[in-house]
Amino acid sequence: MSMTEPAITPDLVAKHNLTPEEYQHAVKILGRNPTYTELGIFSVMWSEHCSYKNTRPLLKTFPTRSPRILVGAGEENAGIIDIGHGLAVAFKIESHNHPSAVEPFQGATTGVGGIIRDIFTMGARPVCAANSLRFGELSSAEVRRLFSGVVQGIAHYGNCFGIPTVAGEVYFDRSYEGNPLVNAFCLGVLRHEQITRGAAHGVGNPVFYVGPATGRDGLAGAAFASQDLTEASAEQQRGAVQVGDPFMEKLVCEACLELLATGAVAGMQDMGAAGLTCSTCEMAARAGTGIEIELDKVPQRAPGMSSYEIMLSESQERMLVVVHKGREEEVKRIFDKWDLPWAEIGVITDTGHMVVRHGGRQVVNIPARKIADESPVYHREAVEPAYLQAVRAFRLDGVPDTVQPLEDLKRLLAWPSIASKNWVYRQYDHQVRAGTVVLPGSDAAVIRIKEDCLPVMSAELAARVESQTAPGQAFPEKYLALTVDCNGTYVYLDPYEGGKAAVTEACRNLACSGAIPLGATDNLNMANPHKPELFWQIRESVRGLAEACRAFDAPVTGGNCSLYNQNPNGPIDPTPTVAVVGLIEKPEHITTQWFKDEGDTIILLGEAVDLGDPLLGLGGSAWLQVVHGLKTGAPPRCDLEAARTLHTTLVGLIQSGLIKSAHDCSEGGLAVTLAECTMSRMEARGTPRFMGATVDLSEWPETRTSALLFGETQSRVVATCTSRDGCKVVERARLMGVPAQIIGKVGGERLTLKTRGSEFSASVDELHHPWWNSLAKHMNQPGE
Amino acid sequence: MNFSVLQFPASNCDQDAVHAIRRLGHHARLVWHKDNLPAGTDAVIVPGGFSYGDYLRCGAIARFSPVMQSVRQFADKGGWVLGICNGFQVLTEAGLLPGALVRNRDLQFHCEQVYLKTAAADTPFTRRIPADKPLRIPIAHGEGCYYADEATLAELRANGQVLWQYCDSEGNVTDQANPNGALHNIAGICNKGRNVAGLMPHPERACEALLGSEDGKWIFESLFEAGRERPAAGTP
Amino acid sequence: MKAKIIITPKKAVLDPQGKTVQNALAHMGYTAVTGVHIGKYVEIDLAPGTDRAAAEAALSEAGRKFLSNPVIEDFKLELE
Amino acid sequence: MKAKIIITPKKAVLDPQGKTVQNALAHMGYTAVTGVHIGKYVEIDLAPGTDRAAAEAALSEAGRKFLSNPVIEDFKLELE
Ligand SMILES: Nc1ncnc2c1ncn2[C@@H]1O[C@H](COP(=O)(O)OP(=O)(O)O)[C@@H](O)[C@H]1O
Ligand SMILES: [Mg+2]
Repeated sequence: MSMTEPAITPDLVAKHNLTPEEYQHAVKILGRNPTYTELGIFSVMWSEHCSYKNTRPLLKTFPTRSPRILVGAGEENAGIIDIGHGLAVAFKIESHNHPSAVEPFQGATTGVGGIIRDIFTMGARPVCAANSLRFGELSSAEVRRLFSGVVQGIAHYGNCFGIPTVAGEVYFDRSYEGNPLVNAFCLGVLRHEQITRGAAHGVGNPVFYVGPATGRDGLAGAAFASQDLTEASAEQQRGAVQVGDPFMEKLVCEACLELLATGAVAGMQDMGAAGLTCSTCEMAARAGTGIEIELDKVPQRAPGMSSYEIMLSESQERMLVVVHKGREEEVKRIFDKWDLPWAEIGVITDTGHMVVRHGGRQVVNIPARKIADESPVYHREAVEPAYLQAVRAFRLDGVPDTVQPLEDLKRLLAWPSIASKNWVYRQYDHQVRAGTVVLPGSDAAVIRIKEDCLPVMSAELAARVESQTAPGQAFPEKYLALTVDCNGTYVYLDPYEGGKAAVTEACRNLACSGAIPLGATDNLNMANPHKPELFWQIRESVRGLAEACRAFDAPVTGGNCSLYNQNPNGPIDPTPTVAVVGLIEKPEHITTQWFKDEGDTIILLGEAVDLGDPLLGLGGSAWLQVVHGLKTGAPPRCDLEAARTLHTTLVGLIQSGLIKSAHDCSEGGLAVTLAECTMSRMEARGTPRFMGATVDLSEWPETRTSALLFGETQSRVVATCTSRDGCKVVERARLMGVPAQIIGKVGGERLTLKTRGSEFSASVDELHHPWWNSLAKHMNQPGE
Repeated sequence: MNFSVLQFPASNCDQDAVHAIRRLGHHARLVWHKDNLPAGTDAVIVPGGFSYGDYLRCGAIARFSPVMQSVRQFADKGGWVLGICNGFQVLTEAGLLPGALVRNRDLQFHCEQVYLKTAAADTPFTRRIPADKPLRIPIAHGEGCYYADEATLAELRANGQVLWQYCDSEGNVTDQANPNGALHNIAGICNKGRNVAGLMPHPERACEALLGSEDGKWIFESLFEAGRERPAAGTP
Repeated sequence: MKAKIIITPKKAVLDPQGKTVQNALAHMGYTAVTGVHIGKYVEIDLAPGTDRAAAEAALSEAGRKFLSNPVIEDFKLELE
Repeated sequence: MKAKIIITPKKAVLDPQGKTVQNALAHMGYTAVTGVHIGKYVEIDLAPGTDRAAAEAALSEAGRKFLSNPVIEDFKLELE
C-alpha cells in the first residue's frame, strides 16, 4: 500500500466533486479533518449517484404505496410487490450511460450485471431482463459502433448468466450522440418469507466478502457518473474500465440464494457503485449498527493497492454478507462448493461507526448513519427553458398535408426508431428458463412464473408451504407482463405532458396484453441539474410521471437518476424511462398485437384525432420529424382520465374473452399501428405470418389526412374481435365511456387504407420488408 | 424413465430440461459436475447454457469435469446421452461426437425459431418424430456453426448420423434457412453407436403450447419409447 | 518463465472474423492486405524455478488436449 | 510479407477468461501455472512488394484504432 497520502487541499476537495460547504459538513460530522480515504468516501457517498442530492425532493413526490407493496421505494436495493399466493416480485431499472460511452460493450455488461445483483440481493431469483437504449443517428459510424457494442454487451452478459431479455426499446436521436443511454431492468421472484434485507444486524456477527478479487476497476465510478460527460473526463477517468464476468455472477447468484436458504444470513448487499464503501455504510446505517473491516483481508487482484483504492474500487460481481455468528461453516461450505473466492473481512459493532483498518492502522472512522442519511439535499432553481416558447407557438400552417401517404408510411416504417428491433432482440436469448410466453415483438412481453423460478427454500419454509398446499394442488402459476417506454421527443417538447405520456404508454401496452399494472420503476436520464432550464425539465417530467403513476395505481418501487447527460453539442433530450410490470389474471387473457383470423372485425378504441389539439396529434410526431425534418410543436395531450377508462375497459373486454388482438397506437400513428398489426407475427426464421386488412376511415370529419394516418393522438388502441362480436364490443366500450368505432376487416394479403382524401393499398410483404430489415441494413454499412 | 441432467457451473438450461421431462411424465434429477452419475440413470441430458462462461471455447472446460468421466463410461456401455446446445458443444469437445461448433457465420448470437428436418428416423432420439414434419424449435447460440472435415462429413452421411438439418417451413433444406452457416445445414448428429446425440436447437423450450410450440416433445417421446422397449443398458 | 501459445483456425475452417476484418481493412484503404486470420493468444506465467523441459512437455499436452481443439485449430508453443 | 498482431488485455483490467482457464489448469494438475492471460492473435498477409515502412505505419494505425480496443487492450505489431 502507498504510505504517503496526499494532503487535503481545497483543490483536492474540488477534484472530489465536493463543494466547500459539503466539505465543511463532512468535517463537522467527523469532528476533525478527513483522511484521504475518508475524503474519497464522502465524495462517492455524496455523489448524485449514491445520494440523489439534487433529485431527492422530487422523488418524494412519487406515489410509493399500495396494499401490494411489501418493500417500498428507497428502503432497500429494490422494491418488492406481492403477486398473490405468498409470491412476490422485485424489480428495478438502472442506468450505465457514462461507462457505455467510454466502452460500450463493457459499459453495458456491467450495467446488466449490476441490476441483476440488485435483485438477487433482495433474496429473489432473477427471471427476466429488459433494457431501454438511446443513441445518436445511425448514419454515423461512431454511433453504429456504440450501438452494436452495447447490444453485444447486453447479450453477452444476459445470455451467459441465463436470464431471458424479453423487452426493451431503442430510439435514435441526434441529442444522444456521444452520450448514449443504457438502462437495464431486471425482475426477480421470491416468496414473502424470503425477502432479505441489506442491513448489518447483530453485533458480533462476522462480515464476509464473496466474489472476485478487488482491482483498480472503475475507481470513483459513482463520482464519474455524476459529472458532465466531456471528452476530457472520459480520458481522465481514473482506474481501469470495469469488465463484467457473467460466469462469476451466475455462480455468486446461485451460491447466495443457496446460502440464504440456510438461514445463516443476517443481511446481504451487493457492492455496486462505490463498492465496499457504499455497501458497508448503507448496511450499517440501515441497522443502526457499526461495522469494522480489515482491508488486509480483502482479496486483491493488483499488488500494492491503497486503502483509498480498495474502498472505492468498483470491481464487479462482489457481495457483502453478514452472517449469524456461529454459522460461518455453512457459508464456507457453500462458497467452496461453487468454487468462489471469499474472505471473512470484518465484524458488526455497536458503535454506529464504520471503521476501516489497513496495514495495522485505522484509516477510516465515520458515523455510518450520518454519512448515509445526512447527505446534502439541494432544491435547485428551475426556470422554464426559452425554446419552449417557439415549440408552443408552432402551427401546422406552413406544413403541407401528406401527398403520398404510402411513401410516407414506408419511410416511417423504415425509420430506425419505429422499425422492427429484431436485429437487437435476436441477439438476446429471450427464451431461456422456459417461461417466455410473449416474446419481444408485441406491445409487452409476458412471462410465466413457475415453481422453478423461485429461490431455494429453507427446509422450514418448504415444510410450511407444503402444509398449506392441498395434496395434488398445482403450483399457482402467474403471468406477468412488462414493458419499458419513453418518448424523449415528447418530454423535450413538453416535460410534463411527456412524463405523463411515458407512463401512460407503458400502461397502455400492458392493457393491450391483458395486464393490470402492479408497479413501476423509472430511470431519470437527465442533463445538468445546476442549469435552471435543465432542472426545470427534470422537475416537470417528474410531476408528469408521478401524476400518471397515481392515475394508474402503479406505485413507483424504485429507480435511478442519471444526471449530467450531455454531448459536446448540448444536453440530451430529457428521458425519464419507465418500466411497468403488470399481472395477467389467467393465461387465456394473454393478448398479442397481431391480427389473428380472416374476417375478424377491426375496432378503433379511442378518438381517431384529438380535434381539440391545434396540431391534431402531429406535434412532436415521427411524421413531422421524418417527412418534414421538424422536431417541434406541442406533443399530443395526455388525458389521464380518458387513458384510465380506456385501459380498464380494454382489460375488461379481454377478460370477457371478446378480444383477439390489441395494439396500441404510438409513434407513427394509426397507419403504422395497422401495418404492424398485419405483419408483426413471426412464426420462425424467414417465416413471418401476414394477415392483411381493409380499413375505411372516410367516415371521419374533414381533417388533415396526415393527422388521421400519422397523428399521434393519445389513448388509442386497435383491437380485433370476431365479426359476430363487433357490435357488442363497440357498445360495451361506449357504455364505459370509450369512443369506439368499427374501422375495417381483417383478411387478404394487402393493407388497404381509405380516408376521405386518400386511398392506398400495399401488399403486406412490401411494408414488412423495410420495417423488418431497416436496422440490419443500417448496421451492415461498411466503414465510415 | 430416469433422466440425469448435468449441472456445470453456469449451465443455465438445466432446470428447463428437468421441467420439460417432468411435465411429460418422467423423472429427472440434476447431477452436480463434481459427482458421478447416480445409479439407475436411464438417459443423460447435457443441458444448454454457458458452462464455465464458455471461456476459451464453448464446452472446452466442462468436458474435464468429473461427471464427464462417468458419462463417457455410461455412453461406452450404450447409455443414451443427449446434448442440447452447450451440451452438444461439450460432447464434441469431449470427443463423444465428431466435429466441432464454431462461431456463427455472421458473428452474432441468434435467438429465433427455426424449422428442423429429421434426416434419420432410426435412432432413439428420432423414432417417434412424425415423418415429414418440420419441427419448429428455438435456437439460442453464438457458436452453433457445425464443422467437420470432408472425411468426417462423408462418414456421417454414409452412416446416417445426421439427425437434424435446418430447413424452411416446407421442409426444404436451404441456405436461407441456415441460421449459422453449419455445413450441410447440420443442426444435430449422433455417434456411430446411435446412442449419443447432440443438437443446437432447444427442444426443452418447445414442449408446451403456452410457449408457442410442442414440437420438441417428439425428441423426448422418442427416448421414452426407446426406454420402454429396453431397460437401461448403460446404468453404471 | 513465460509460455506463449498461439492458436490459429485451420485453413479449411471458415474464419468469418478474419474475413470481416479483412473487408473492413479494405474499406479503410489498406489495400495491400490479401488475407487475415484471427486466432487466440495465451500467455502463461510459470512459477520461478519451473523446469523448462517439464514445462514444455506439460504445456504441449495442455495445448493439444485443452487449449486448442485439433478439429478446428492448430497451435504453437513458445517458452521464453 | 506477413504482419502479426498480438492483442492482450491491459494488466490492470480484469481478464475473466484468463482467470477461468488458470483455475481449470490448476484443477487438471498444472500446478506451476501462476497466471494466464488470454488475448487475440491476428495474422495479416500482405501483397508481395508491399512497402515495409508504409505497411508498418498503416497497420499500427489499424491495430490501435480498429483491431484493438485501447481502453482495455494493448497491442503489439510484428512484421516478418
Ligand atoms: N432493446 C430491446 N431489447 C429487447 N426488446 C426490444 C428492444 N427494443 C425493442 N424491443 C421489443 O420490440 C418490440 C417493439 O418495441 P417498441 O417499438 O418500443 O414498442 P412499443 O412502441 O409498443 O413500446 C417490443 O416487443 C419491444 O419489447
Ligand atoms: Mg406498443
